[in-house]
Amino acid sequence: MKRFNLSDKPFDIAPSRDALLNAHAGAFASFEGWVRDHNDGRAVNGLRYEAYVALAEAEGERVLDEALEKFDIVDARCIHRIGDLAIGELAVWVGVSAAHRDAAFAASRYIIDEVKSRVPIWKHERYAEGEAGWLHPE
Amino acid sequence: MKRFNLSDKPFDIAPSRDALLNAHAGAFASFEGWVRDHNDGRAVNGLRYEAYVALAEAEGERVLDEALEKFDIVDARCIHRIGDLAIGELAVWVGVSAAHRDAAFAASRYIIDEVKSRVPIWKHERYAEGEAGWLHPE
Amino acid sequence: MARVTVLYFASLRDAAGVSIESVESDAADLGALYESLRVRHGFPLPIGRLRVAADGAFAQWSDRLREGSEVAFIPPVSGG
Amino acid sequence: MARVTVLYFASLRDAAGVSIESVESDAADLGALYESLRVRHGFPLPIGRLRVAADGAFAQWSDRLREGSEVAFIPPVSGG
Repeated sequence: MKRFNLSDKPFDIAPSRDALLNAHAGAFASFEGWVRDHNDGRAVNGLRYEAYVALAEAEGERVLDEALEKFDIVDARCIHRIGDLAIGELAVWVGVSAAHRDAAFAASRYIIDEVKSRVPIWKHERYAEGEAGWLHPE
Repeated sequence: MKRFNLSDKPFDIAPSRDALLNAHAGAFASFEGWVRDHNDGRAVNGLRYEAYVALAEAEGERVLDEALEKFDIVDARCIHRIGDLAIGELAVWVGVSAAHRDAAFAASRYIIDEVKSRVPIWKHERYAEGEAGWLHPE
Repeated sequence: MARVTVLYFASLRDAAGVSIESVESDAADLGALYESLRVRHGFPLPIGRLRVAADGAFAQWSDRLREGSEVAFIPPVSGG
Repeated sequence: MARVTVLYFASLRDAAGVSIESVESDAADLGALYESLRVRHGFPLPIGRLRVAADGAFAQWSDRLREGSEVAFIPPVSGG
């Protein structure tokens, strides 16, 4: 079963969240990344996420496997949008269920940090002043 | 506007989450506490939350005010159930929006920790083996 | 002497058998009030594990009883 | 000489003007392949800021070119 998924259109969180809830899991932590109207002080009109799909899916799955090994959690999922997104759209969602909240928080933080730093997905922002550019953080 | 609320029946997360999302907030972290089927190795059939309502509302609001002061967040909410809950019911929800995820994670963790340790809400568990008891952690 | 309303929650209510009672007391402060009620009701929790509130706000054990106020003893909470 | 398919993403694709090309190269390893393509396309990113993948899995710069494999240069990611 795949725990990491790319989505080329807006997705509903509910089915993935519901799949994580069960009678043994007392704690559920989630994180959502939204398209903001600004970045580094510049007004943003919208953005595009591009992925190297085959590698992104494999690497995303690896991140979730690592989270399940490192932390005492019940289950975890991550969905990342690709394609064109408008301001206020959901870009990425992470959900983690666990018996206790320490592990749920730690694992959700681990997953979003690793996904953002390792999974080959690139962000192209369109600025209100007309320019556009790829973000390749140092 | 009240950011902390007690609910004596099952509540829908969606309106509170939606109220926290806005064009300036790129990050949203949330935590949910669910009624598990066990606690400290004992099978649990269900539980009851009792609150000192006036003080719980005031102290819960204070926790959220503190979170807004301590962390660089946009907004935060917490809802806690009281009354009788069955296994698998949502007991508490925390949601935090922020420009960046560091603050969103830190504030949601702060809020759930403080609510659980300071807000006068008591948990009464009914065990499968027939006993029942109030939880007054050391 | 002061007359106060005392609220009991959770295990304290189970021990007292009531959730609210009116008490006339010459206790010097809220801590002494708890100790006298602990003797009367056989409360299992020592004062060190409780907090105290008066009129809907957390208070100090050394606070004096105010005529007509509402006092609550707060057992360790188990929220969430 | 080995013939490989090279994939370009994000700013590398913008610089190359194509997202995929077939390359015949005598480069000793994947690092040398990037350096030769960097000269040809004028890529702004130095090799130290990239990772490299071969056939859908991360690889080492010192890996040799395999005939018929698919090579991708991975600019710093900006997910989320």
